[in-house]
Amino acid sequence: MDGLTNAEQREFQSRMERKQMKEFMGMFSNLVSHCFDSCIDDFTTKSLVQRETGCVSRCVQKFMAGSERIGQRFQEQQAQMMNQPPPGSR
Amino acid sequence: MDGLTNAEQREFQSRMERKQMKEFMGMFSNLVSHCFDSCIDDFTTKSLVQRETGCVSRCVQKFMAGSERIGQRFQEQQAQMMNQPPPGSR
Amino acid sequence: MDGLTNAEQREFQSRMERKQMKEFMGMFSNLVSHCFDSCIDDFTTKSLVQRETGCVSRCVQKFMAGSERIGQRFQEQQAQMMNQPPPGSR
Amino acid sequence: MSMFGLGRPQPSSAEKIAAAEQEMDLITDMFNKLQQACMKKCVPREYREGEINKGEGVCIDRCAAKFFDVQLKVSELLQAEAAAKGAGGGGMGFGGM
Amino acid sequence: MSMFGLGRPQPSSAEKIAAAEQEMDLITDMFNKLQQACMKKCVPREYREGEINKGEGVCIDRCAAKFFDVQLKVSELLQAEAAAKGAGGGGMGFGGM
Amino acid sequence: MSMFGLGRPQPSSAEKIAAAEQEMDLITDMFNKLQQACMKKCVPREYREGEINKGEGVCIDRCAAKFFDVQLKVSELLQAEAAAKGAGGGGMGFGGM
Repeated sequence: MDGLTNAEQREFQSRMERKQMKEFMGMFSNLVSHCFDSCIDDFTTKSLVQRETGCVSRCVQKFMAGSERIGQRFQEQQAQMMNQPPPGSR
Repeated sequence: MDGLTNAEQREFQSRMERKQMKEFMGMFSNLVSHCFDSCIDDFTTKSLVQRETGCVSRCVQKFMAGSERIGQRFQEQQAQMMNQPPPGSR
Repeated sequence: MDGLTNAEQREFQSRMERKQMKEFMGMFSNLVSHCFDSCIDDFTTKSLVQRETGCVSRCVQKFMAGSERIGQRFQEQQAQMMNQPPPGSR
Repeated sequence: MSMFGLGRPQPSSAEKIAAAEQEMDLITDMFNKLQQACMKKCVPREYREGEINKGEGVCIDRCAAKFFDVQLKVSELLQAEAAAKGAGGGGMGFGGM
Repeated sequence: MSMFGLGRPQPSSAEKIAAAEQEMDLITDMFNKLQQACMKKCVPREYREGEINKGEGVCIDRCAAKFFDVQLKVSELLQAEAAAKGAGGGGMGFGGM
Repeated sequence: MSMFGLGRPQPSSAEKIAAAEQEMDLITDMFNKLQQACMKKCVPREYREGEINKGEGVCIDRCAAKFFDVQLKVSELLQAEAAAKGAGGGGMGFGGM
């Protein structure tokens, strides 16, 4: 972001931070939804039973592990794309 | 929102109104999608048949009733959370 | 948009362009997701097999054709709505 | 609209722009929902050919017509509900949000 | 928060407004997710009647209670994970984004 | 880009910022779609253990590779379509929006 004044850089920086926070919150609410949907099916009680609590823990753990692995592949691919001609030139 | 000037409060107020309107429109389009998807399956005619119209009415009614009930539970829980220590301190 | 200054019209114009770009990108990522989900089910190889490539092409082609047809119906309906009394007055 | 609307009898430019944007957003959203709904109902996901065949085309036309009817119906029902509740604030179960 | 925070010891009005907006967005998002989840689990899509019957109502109440529990549980797990990773940046697998 | 671009030969700071934001949004969106797609294809929702096992890991790697291929393929097809239509406005079936 060359050619920005200090004030503009500050503004840009703070927008990026808000975006990251929003992204994180979206991830959080999706994770809650997904693990709830996958693990909770018993509505004869109003508190989580042990089986459900365990399932939610494994669900979160697995999501994080999968997310990390996918993130690695994604970054490799982004790096590779930088060194390639754009799609149209093939 | 202490420490805001009158102009800022006005700006804040009008952003909140736009957000609510956006929220309402999102709810509306989701409701249309959901009730359409649940109730309409006959494409031998191009106008709604009676069975479909009835289904859509009940779908909307039930959604509103469910939404109200869930809203009550949600507000109770929000109120309760205000009086609790944050999750990390358990 | 009457009563806007030139600067405001320029700002409005550029926001609309950003919105269209965002819309287009959303369409693109949804199309990728949809055709991937519909066509790719073999994870014994890491490159697309011929059957998958063909399926993706037809998927994109069909989506575009469907989108165009739906767009026509949508525009007809929008035009018709302009010439009608609002829903509440029936 | 504005709670502190003193001395602002008419919408400002910013408000006009915001209203136009919001209308465009709703139209775009509705088009996307329509498309999703009717592709799901009318076009099988096997993709054996790239064209929309005759049966699929007719199905899409009827599907779009019914989607608009549902849109109208839902809008009427929500208006009736709002009127019944006295047209006060909310009433959507979105208590206070 | 701000990387170039020199001479700005306290949040500006714009920052306060942004924070309040973000909190409202999260609450709204969570309400929508809760509603979607519990309507799916508790209310069959046949729509033979327009009311929420007794069984559905009880199911919704319990579903909401369990949803909050899951929310709390996930929040605790993410905090534990962040603490374990040294509370540095990221660690969510969102490498650099 | 701007229709009224008189006297503005280069992008303003606001436009540069907007472009950078939009690129970041696309990247984030694509990562989320990739994750959703490959978790669905490769990781069963039973959650009997918390780790990604060997088979799931290999599946994720191949799934990601194929996802990128599909992304490239779709991008090529849309460019070809746009070129065929004369690179005029739209052509996406988003008539006028």
